[in-house]
This record gives sequence, C-alpha cells and structure tokens, in this order.
Amino acid sequence: MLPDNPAMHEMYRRMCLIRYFEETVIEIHSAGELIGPAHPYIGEEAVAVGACAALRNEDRIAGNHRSHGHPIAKGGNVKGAMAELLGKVDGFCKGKGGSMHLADFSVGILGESGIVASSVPIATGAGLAAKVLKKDFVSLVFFGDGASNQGACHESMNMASLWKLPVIFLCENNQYAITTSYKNSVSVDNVADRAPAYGMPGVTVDGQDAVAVHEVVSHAVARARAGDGPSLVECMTYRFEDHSLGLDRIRKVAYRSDEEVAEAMKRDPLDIHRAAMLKGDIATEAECDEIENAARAEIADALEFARNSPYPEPEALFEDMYADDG
Amino acid sequence: MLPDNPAMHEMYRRMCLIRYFEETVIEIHSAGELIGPAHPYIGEEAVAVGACAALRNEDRIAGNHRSHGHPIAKGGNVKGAMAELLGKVDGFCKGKGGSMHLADFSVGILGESGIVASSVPIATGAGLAAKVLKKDFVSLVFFGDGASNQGACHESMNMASLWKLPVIFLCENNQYAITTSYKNSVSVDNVADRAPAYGMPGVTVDGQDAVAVHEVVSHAVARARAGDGPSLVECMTYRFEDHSLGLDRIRKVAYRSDEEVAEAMKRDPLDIHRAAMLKGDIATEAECDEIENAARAEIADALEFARNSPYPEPEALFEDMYADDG
Amino acid sequence: MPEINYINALAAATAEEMRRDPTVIVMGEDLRLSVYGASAGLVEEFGEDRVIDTPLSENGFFGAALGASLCGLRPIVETVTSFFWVGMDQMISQAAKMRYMFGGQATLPVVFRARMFYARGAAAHHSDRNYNIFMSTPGLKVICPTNPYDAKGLMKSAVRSNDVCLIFEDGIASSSRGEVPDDPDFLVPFGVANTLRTGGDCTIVGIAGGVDHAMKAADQLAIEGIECEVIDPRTLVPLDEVAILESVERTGRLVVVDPAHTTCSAASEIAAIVARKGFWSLQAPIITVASAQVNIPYSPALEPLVYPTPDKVIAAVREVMG
Amino acid sequence: MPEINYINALAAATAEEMRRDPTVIVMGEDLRLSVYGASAGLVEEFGEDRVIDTPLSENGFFGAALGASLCGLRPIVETVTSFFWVGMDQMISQAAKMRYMFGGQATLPVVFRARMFYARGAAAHHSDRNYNIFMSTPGLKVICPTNPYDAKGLMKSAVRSNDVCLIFEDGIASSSRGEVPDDPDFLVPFGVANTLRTGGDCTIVGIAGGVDHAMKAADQLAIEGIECEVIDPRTLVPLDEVAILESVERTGRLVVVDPAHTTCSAASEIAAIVARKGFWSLQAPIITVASAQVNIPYSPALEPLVYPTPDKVIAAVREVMG
Ligand SMILES: Cc1ncc(C[n+]2csc(CCOP(=O)(O)OP(=O)(O)O)c2C)c(N)n1
Ligand SMILES: Cc1ncc(C[n+]2csc(CCOP(=O)(O)OP(=O)(O)O)c2C)c(N)n1
Ligand SMILES: [Mg+2]
Ligand SMILES: [Mg+2]
Repeated sequence: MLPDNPAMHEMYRRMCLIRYFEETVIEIHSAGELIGPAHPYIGEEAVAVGACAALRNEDRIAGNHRSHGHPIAKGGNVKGAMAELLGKVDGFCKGKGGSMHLADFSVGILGESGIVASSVPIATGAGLAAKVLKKDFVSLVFFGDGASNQGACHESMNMASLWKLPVIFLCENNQYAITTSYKNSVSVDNVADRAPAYGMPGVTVDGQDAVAVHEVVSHAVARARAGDGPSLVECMTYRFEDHSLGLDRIRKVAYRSDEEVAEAMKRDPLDIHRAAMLKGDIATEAECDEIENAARAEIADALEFARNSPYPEPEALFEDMYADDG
Repeated sequence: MLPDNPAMHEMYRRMCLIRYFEETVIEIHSAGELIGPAHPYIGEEAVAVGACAALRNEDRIAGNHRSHGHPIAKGGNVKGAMAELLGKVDGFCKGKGGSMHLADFSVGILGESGIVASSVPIATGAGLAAKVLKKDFVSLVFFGDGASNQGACHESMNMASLWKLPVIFLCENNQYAITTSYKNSVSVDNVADRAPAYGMPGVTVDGQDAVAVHEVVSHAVARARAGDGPSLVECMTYRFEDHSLGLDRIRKVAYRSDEEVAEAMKRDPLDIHRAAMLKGDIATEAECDEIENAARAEIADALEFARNSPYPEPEALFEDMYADDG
Repeated sequence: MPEINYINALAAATAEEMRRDPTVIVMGEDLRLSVYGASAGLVEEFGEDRVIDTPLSENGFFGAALGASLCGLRPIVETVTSFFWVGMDQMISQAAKMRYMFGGQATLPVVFRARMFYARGAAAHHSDRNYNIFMSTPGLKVICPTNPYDAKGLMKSAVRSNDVCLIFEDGIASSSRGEVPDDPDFLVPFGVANTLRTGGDCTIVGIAGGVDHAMKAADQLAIEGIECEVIDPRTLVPLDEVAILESVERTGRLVVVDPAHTTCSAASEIAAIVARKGFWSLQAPIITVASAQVNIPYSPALEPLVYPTPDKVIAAVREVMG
Repeated sequence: MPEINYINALAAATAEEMRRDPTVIVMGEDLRLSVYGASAGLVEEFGEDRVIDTPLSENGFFGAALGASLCGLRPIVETVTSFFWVGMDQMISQAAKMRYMFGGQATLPVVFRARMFYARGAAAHHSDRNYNIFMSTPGLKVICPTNPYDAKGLMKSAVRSNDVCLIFEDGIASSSRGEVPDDPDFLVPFGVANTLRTGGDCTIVGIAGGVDHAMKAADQLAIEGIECEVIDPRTLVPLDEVAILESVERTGRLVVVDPAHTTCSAASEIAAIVARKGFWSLQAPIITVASAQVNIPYSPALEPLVYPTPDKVIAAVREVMG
C-alpha cells in the first residue's frame, strides 16, 4: 500500500535532503573544510527514507559509519548534522562525535557507530527496553552486507527472536564492504536467507525504491509492535560514490567495473521516487521541483549555520565524560 | 556403514576409558584430591568417540570446558590427562592447563578451552592451514548448544563455508548450558537448522549412538577431505552428571526434572554400543567384559601414574611463556 | 547491624534497589536459578521480565543492556572478568565512549558485576583481574569492594549512578563476612578511600584482594614495631589520590599490593602518581607487589607463587624501611 | 641505502619474508587491493591463497590466523587498533594464553599489524592506542616502530619470531621517510632500545608517536642549554629497562611521552619501574606526558588538546629541571 500523499512528498523531501547534504559534504571535503573520514550515502537514500517513513518519532534507530542518511531520514535536523561534521558546538554531539557518530536522541536516533556492527546489540537492547517497560516503540538498526558477518549480528538476532523483541534488522546490501563483494563475504546468496536460522521472517527488497522499502518495513514494524518479534529486511542497493572521503587510495583501485557502476546509477532512487509520484498523480512536476529547491535551500542554510557556529571551548574537552559528575 | 570390527572394539574401549576416567575424577574430586572445576562427560561418550573414530591421527580437534572426553576419544593418553588434572609435570600441559585446558598436540589435539566457543575460530584456522598448505588433514571442533549462540560460531562457519575449509562443526547438544535449556537459548528447533544460513549441510543425529555419530561425521569428513567444505553436525545427547564438579550450588537447583534425567539415563551410550556389538556378532559378552576390565585397569594405572608424578618445580612458573626465549 | 557475607551483601543490595526502582533489571547467564548466589530469590520476587537469563552471547547481551539503558531501564549485568574479553567491543566502543561521543546525550545507567576467580585451579581462562584495563579506558567507573559493607554500599551507589559502573568481586573478599547496615538508603560513595589502619612508617595501598594481604602484613609488621597505614581505595575510577598522597606525606614510603598482573597495573599507576605528585615526600623506592607477568597456571604447586602474599608484602615493607 | 617511507618499509618487509618463506601468508580486510598500502602488489606476486581477504569478522579471523599458525602457517594479520576490541577474546584468551596453558605445546608465529589513527577527526571509535593493554597481558610481544628503518627491521623480526607479535603503527610515524637497508636478512632485534640523542640533564623516553615529540622538544631545549637524552624503547614487550635505568642514572630526571591515555599507560609503567629501581638516582619527580583521560573528540578544536605535544614535553622537562 502506498503511503498517503503528504507522506510521499515528505519521503521525497528527505531523500533530496540527504542527496544535497552529501553533495555538499563532498564539496567541502575536497575543499579541505571537512577533514575527518566521511562515508557518502548517495545512491542509497531510498533505504533509510523508506524505512524511517514506517517509523514514529519515538521509535528508535541506530546506524553505522555510513551515517548521514539515517539521521536525516529519521527527522534529525540537518543543521545539527552539518555543524557536527564541522566539529562545532551546535552539532548534534557538540562536535565531539563527527561524521561517524551522529546522534539525535530527541528524535529517537541512538547513534551511528564507527565500529562495524557494534550498534546492532545496542538497538536490540532498545527493543528489550520497549518490551520490559511495555512501551510500544520499536527499534530499527541499519547495518551493511559486510557487517552481517560479524558475530554481533548473530547474537543480536538470536536474542531478539528468543525474546520476541520489537526490532527490525535492516541490512543495507550495497553489495560491497569497501572493496569486498558480498559474494565473497556472505556464504549464502542473500543476507535475508539467514533469517530462518533465527526463526524470524526475512525479506529481500529493492532498495532503490523507497515505496517498496516502506512497505516491507511497515510489515516488520507492525509485526514488532504487535509483539510478534523481530524481522530481517535486506535492501538491495548500491553506493554511487567512493567508500569514504579521505581514503583516496581506494578511488584508484578497480573493484567495481565502470559498466557495473554505470548500470547501477541508472536506478537513481530520487528519480524512481519522483517518477512514482508523477505517475501516481501524487505530485506535479512543479511540486517536485519545489521540494528539491526547498531542500537545496535548507542544506545551504545548514552549511551557513554550521560555518557560523563556534568551535567548542577548550573546557568542553573534559565535559560529557560522566553523567553523575556533571 | 558400520566401522569394521576392530574399530567397533576400539570405540567401545575409548568410551569405557572416558566413563571410568570421569568416574575416577568424580571420586578424587569429592575426596578433595582434585580441586579445580571439572565438567564430567558421562552420558556423552558416544559423541566424541563416534566423531573421532571418523578421524585420522593427523586430523585436528579442538574442544571446550567439557574437556576430558575429546582428548581420550582422539587417542590422547590417559596418563597425561590424569596427571594434568592433578597439576603434575607429566600432565599433557606440564600441569599448567588443568581440566579445562587439556591438549596433546602429538595426536592432533589443539586444545580445550575454558572460554565457551573460543576454540571454534582456532579449529577453523586449522582448516585454513590444511587448505593453504594443500595437506589433507581435516579439523573438527566440539562445542555445546549454549556455545552455538556465540558470535564466534557464526563468524567461523561463514568463513569456513566461503573458503571451503575442511572443518566439521560438531555441536554437542546436551540440551542445557549449565541450567539453561537450549529451547530458551537457541531461537530455532535444532542447532543444525542454522547450517543453511552458511550454505553448508547440517544434520542432527542421535548422539547416544556412537555408530550413528560415526556415520554422519564420516560423511562430513569425506566431504571436507574432498575439498567440498565444512559441515555442521548436531549430536543430541544428555549430560548424566552435574554441570561441573565444584559448583555445588547447581546440584541443588532443579533445572531438570528427575523424570527427565531418569528417562535420558536409560539411553546409556556404553550400553547402546555394547548391545550393537553383541547384536551384530561384533564382539562376545566376554570380549566386551574384557574391554571394560582393561579400560578400568588402564584408568587405575593412570591415576597411580598421576599420583606418583611430581609437581612442577617453582622455576616452571616462568617457562613456556614465549617460544623464542626458551 | 546484621552480619552477612559478601555475596549476600550484593544480593541484598540488588533486591533493595529492584524494590525501590521498577526500572532496575538483572541480566546474565543462569541468573534465575542463581548459580552463583547473588541473584537468589530475585525471579520469585520480581518475575521473569526483570530477571533475564541470557544466551551465551556476551557481546550481544552486554550491548543489549547498554541499549536498554538508553531507553529507560537500569540493567545490572552479572558476568566473570574473563568473559569481558568476549564482549569487549561493547564495553569499550560503546559503554565507555557513547556518552562522550554523543556530546552527553547518552546516559547509561548500567552496572556490570564481574566475579574474579582466584587460586583453586581456575587456570588461565578464568583468572583475569582486568580492572586496570577498564581504568585505562576513559568513561567507566571501576569499583573493587573488599568487604561486605563496601560490597553492599558501593553496589547500591552503582545502581543509582547514571554512569557505567564495573564492580570487580575478588574471590578472596567474596568469602568474607561482616556487619552491613540494612537501611535501604545506605550508600558508600565513590572516590573515597578507606583507611583501615593508621601508622607512620609506611603506606600500604591494597587493591581488591590485596587489601587482605596488606592487613595481614601490617599486623605482622606491627609486632616488629613497624607501623603501616593501610589504604583501600575502594574505587579505582574515581581514585582518591588525595588520601594516598597525604598518607605518603606522613610515612614517606609506599608499597602497593595488587593481585593483578604487574605490568600497566593499577599498582603501577598509583606508583606513577606518587612518583610525580608525592616525590618530595618519598624516602625510599616505591614497591609494587603484584602478580608475576605469566599466565595463571593451574597446578596447585605453581598458582600460589604468582600472587601477592602477606609475606611478599612484609618483604617489600622491610625493603623500603631500608 | 634507499630512502623509503614507513608504509613501504612494512610492505617491503612483508614481501621479502613471503619470498623467503612460503608459509608466510597475509590476512585482513581489503588486502588484495591494498586499501591501506602495506599489501600493495602482494596478490600479484603470491596469489590468492597467500593473500586472504577476510569477511568483517575480526574475532573469527584473528582466531583463524592463530589456529592456522598451530598447523604450519605464519600469518600476518592487518587490522586497526580499535578492531582489537571486536576480536579481543581471541587476542587474550587464545593468542596470549595458549602457549603457556598448553605447557609450551602451542607455537603461534602470528604477527598482528595494527594501524593507529591520529588527529584528523578519526574520533573515539578509531583512535585507540591500546598497546598498554597488550603489555599488561602476559604472552604477547608488543612492538612500536617509529621510523621506516625500525618498521622494516622489527617487522621482519616479528615474522620470523615464533611468538605472537603485535606491531602498533603510529599515525604520526607512518608518514615518516628514512633510509632502510635492502639486505633481505636485515633485522632489528626486540628488547633493544634506541638512544636517539644523548644528554646529561634529563632522560626523555618516547613511546610510539611520542618519540617525535620528544625529539622536537629536545632540539628546542638544547637551544636553551638543556641537554636531553631521548630513548625510543622500540619494543614494549620485551622492554629494555636497562637502557632507561642507565640513562636516568646519568641524568637524574625522567619524562615519559606517550600518546596513549595516561592511566595505566606504558608511560606509567616505566615511571613505576624507575620509581622502584632507579629511585636513588632521581633528583626530581617523574613526569608522564600522555593523553588526557577523555575519549578522543572529533572536533579539530578539541582533538589536538588531548595529545602530548612538543610544548607539553618542554614544559615537563622545565618542571623537572626545577
Ligand atoms: C569492526 C570493524 N572492522 C573494520 C572496519 C573498517 N571498515 C569500515 S567500513 C567497512 C566496510 C563496511 O561494509 P558494509 O557493512 O557493507 O557497509 P558499507 O560501507 O558498504 O555501507 C570496513 C571494513 C570497521 N570500521 N570496524
Ligand atoms: C564466554 C563464556 N561465557 C560463560 C562461561 C561460563 N560457562 C561455562 S560452561 C557454560 C555452559 C556451556 O554450555 P554448552 O555450550 O551447552 O556446553 P555444556 O556445558 O552443556 O557441555 C557456561 C555458561 C564461559 N566459560 N565462557
Ligand atoms: Mg556494504
Ligand atoms: Mg550444553
């Protein structure tokens, strides 16, 4: 079932925000304004946006190193994200986390993680809290095809299934972990094929199509909220850019053929969503343009905001270590 | 296919050795002669013996905390095992390892591990060496139903399958991890149901029947040696004794009903094997008795030997830390 | 005050805090049947939702406890020091770092209770005393109660703390008995050392099981007329440096007793602190009496040689007395 | 001697040893395409059987490397310090303990090469400098090459060693260039410190990236007439205590520079050793210049404040000079 029209518009808006955010990041990174590592989400926007469109504000998410798309999709504000990337006080994490550690607890974002698969148990614990406290939020965790091979995923899926926790394990299968094809790292055809090993449903879905992702995740969310336990959703997608900004060496090595990249880029998730809206009379060309323009402006504002935000004071170095001691 | 007669006899002999070894351990433990924790294998003898009967001397095994059965089944000498338990210099490990760390590299025993599931990656690495060095030994690792939930198992099975390593993952499903039923720790009906998640064959077999175990493991070994990769074999079995000697508290708690224990003990692996030999005219009553008596004598000798073996000298404390520095 | 043993003090602290605060839960292996004693009676009183037996998946359930703590629960996790290695990524990458990394957004009220086995043939895989490693990692609180009174009071403080607290339960201390208040608001604060004995000749700082050795050594030395001041820091993070430095100012001498491996130990850290901040008071070298830098052997003939003993402490004090 | 950079020195050492000994293999993530530079050209020369790209499963493949080493291979594993946490059980329970636990039966010729990121916003999850933790655990050799010469020579020694060797590659050092012998049997031995500069006023021990700061500080101080002796231990296990103690005997003063967190650091350990064995030579407190006890922040405004700098070293030396 298609989300209603405002939801479809909002999904497009968030996909545009992510795209332009990432384009801006690439720009300022190559200009030397941003120095840390950063992993662009371009090409995968439909995954985070489709998934988060199935969630409520109080639902929790956790993510990984490819980290800008998830918080924006969940409704985190882009100013806080951009300021964080520049290491400024108005960043989500007061500049302490940076690109790989975006988090906005106010909208249910429990944080990204630079250690691959490390947030999977965290998200499982969020589900445990929902169950024990008898609250009806659910928890969704984004992890990659590479990450799926970590023991943390196995342990988490097993626990979530045993305890029927409201958790959605969402694998973003962009087909590579840095240079390694999932065909050389995952010993079955699809990551979702592992769901039966935990007694949970597993689905593989077209991750370039936000509507398709939304639908599958909505089922998983409904199941979780009903107390029927976790699901594994694998979204097949493709990373259009390099693995990471700042790891130049990888640009030069040919782990993906030009044809493969070109072929994959034909299925741009923004184009697909725009086309779906036009085709379904959900938005006009002008409305789509309007959404794009507004998103562009919002990102430009965010950059401006981030640039104007001050750096943290030296005293901040010692703050936020412990909760009890202020 | 049944092993030949001498092999059937040898299997019985090793099962008897394990049984009497364990009975002796329980005895000297309650007399205070043995002080460390020790996890009796009584009731599970058919698993280790059936499995190791399918192996050659140069094949490798690794194990866990329930650690006396595996080395005896693989042909490790019982004197070295008993002396190790008493912390004497003639122990397998010169008294440094004790019950949970038996190892006899001379017959392919890469060692037991007190950390649950920790030897699973080790055994996988042994398989990797066989492959890279183009040797035809295989590697078999024993782990419990509880252990199967550790991430180490997931990672190891995935790697072994990807690389088609000659590894047999042998789960001793004795149905409990200390007091926890596998039904509350494994989110599928059988541990072997997880094999498809790694693209490898998985079989559940009656672990009280050494012949049945031998047959299934033989298939897995043949497959491994042929370069077709790993298998997961789950042996359904039952621990007749307490989880551990020296953890008295657990004796008192009723995590298994008396009826359940009594029912399980009706299927004694030694009785089953003896009956199979008699029924198949593989051995006479007298031959069986003779095997038992010889085994009893061998264990009595081993205890004598262990008692007479000296304790390590204080200097030994600093020996065996590093290979390069002597 | 009733006299109870160490394990029961921890059990009492747990039950009291669970009664006080419905968000407190316990998680661990075989807790419901209380295999190790500190969770006795909990499932009967608080039900299966709050007393959670986990599968053998330390990395997974340590992380689940942390995640749950971000969403309103206050988990108490029971484990063994050696199993921290298995769940180390969650302990370091998440427990210790999350709050800071997220600019203070994450609050992680989790307690990890870790038993430390000792002597009696636990051997290398079950004999880790790794509090130094968690001291080294900023972001965690590290607590070593050495008697039932502290066990209860520090445990209750840990449950009420909004930070990740690691409680290391030394095998030696865990058989001790002592008087313990039953006031439900009895707490022992973090960062306040306990001076167990005063004396002007030498300061002995005891860590975890080292406190007992220090006291025995001090008793013995007193007979010879050497008066030692014995300090139990009780918490290693935060560490009561002031108490140690003031004592060394009075005595001019320092011996630190620590059953953990000597290299990069808590004992070495205290020595380094005093070598910097208390240097001008020192009249003799600082001696650390810690475990030999070998894995813990099984044999009853070898294992005792590894650890500090009262005799080794006495020898060290005599050495610094010159 | 050709001048090459640090990464290329490691790459050359690896290729030379692989040529010499067909049982040497490399394992790690994305090695075949040499994402990080030190495995360039290996797959072309040695084939896919000896250059193994692993899945993201550190605990699994660290353990597989150890298991393989028991059966005739000599694996070199490439990783990052922060990923040790994920594979910690294999590093501690197996790598460090197996040989001793099995009474010397297990021989584990494995090298773990761990990169340490530094500055430039790697943030908390990628900025661990955890060599102290592996020093603390008996059974491992801990190596910190600080220039291309040592990188190559120590790496080759590590590959030939029959023990588990951990090589920590400091981000600062890894951009350095220098002359490196191309003799295929060029080795740098373990346990022999390198005295980079002599001077009678103060000993500065530099660890990993701390060596560079120590040298810069010493150059600056020399202009003011303070002559420092700068020592690079090169290996932390085994540690050349004698070189350090002899230097302190000459200078009477000690500053230790270590980019790792200060608590329970290698720097604190060295301070503790000298406070015991070199006490009577000391004329001033021992100062350790190490990282502040906070997680590593991302912001370029904060991160540099954490680490030692030449200025902090200069201040420390001035302080001990009184
Ligand atoms: C535990 C761990 N190992 C290795 C890395 C280095 N690393 C960062 S991203 C990455 C690839 C992750 O692949 P995947 O999970 O598929 O996510 P993707 O980057 O494709 O989105 C690797 C190996 C890491 N950060 N953490
Ligand atoms: C990593 C780890 N966690 C916990 C323990 C404590 N422990 C020892 S044996 C055991 C149960 C193991 O169950 P299973 O794997 O089924 O083997 P079994 O004892 O039934 O043979 C537990 C929890 C341990 N030794 N290692
Ligand atoms: Mg990927
Ligand atoms: Mg079991």
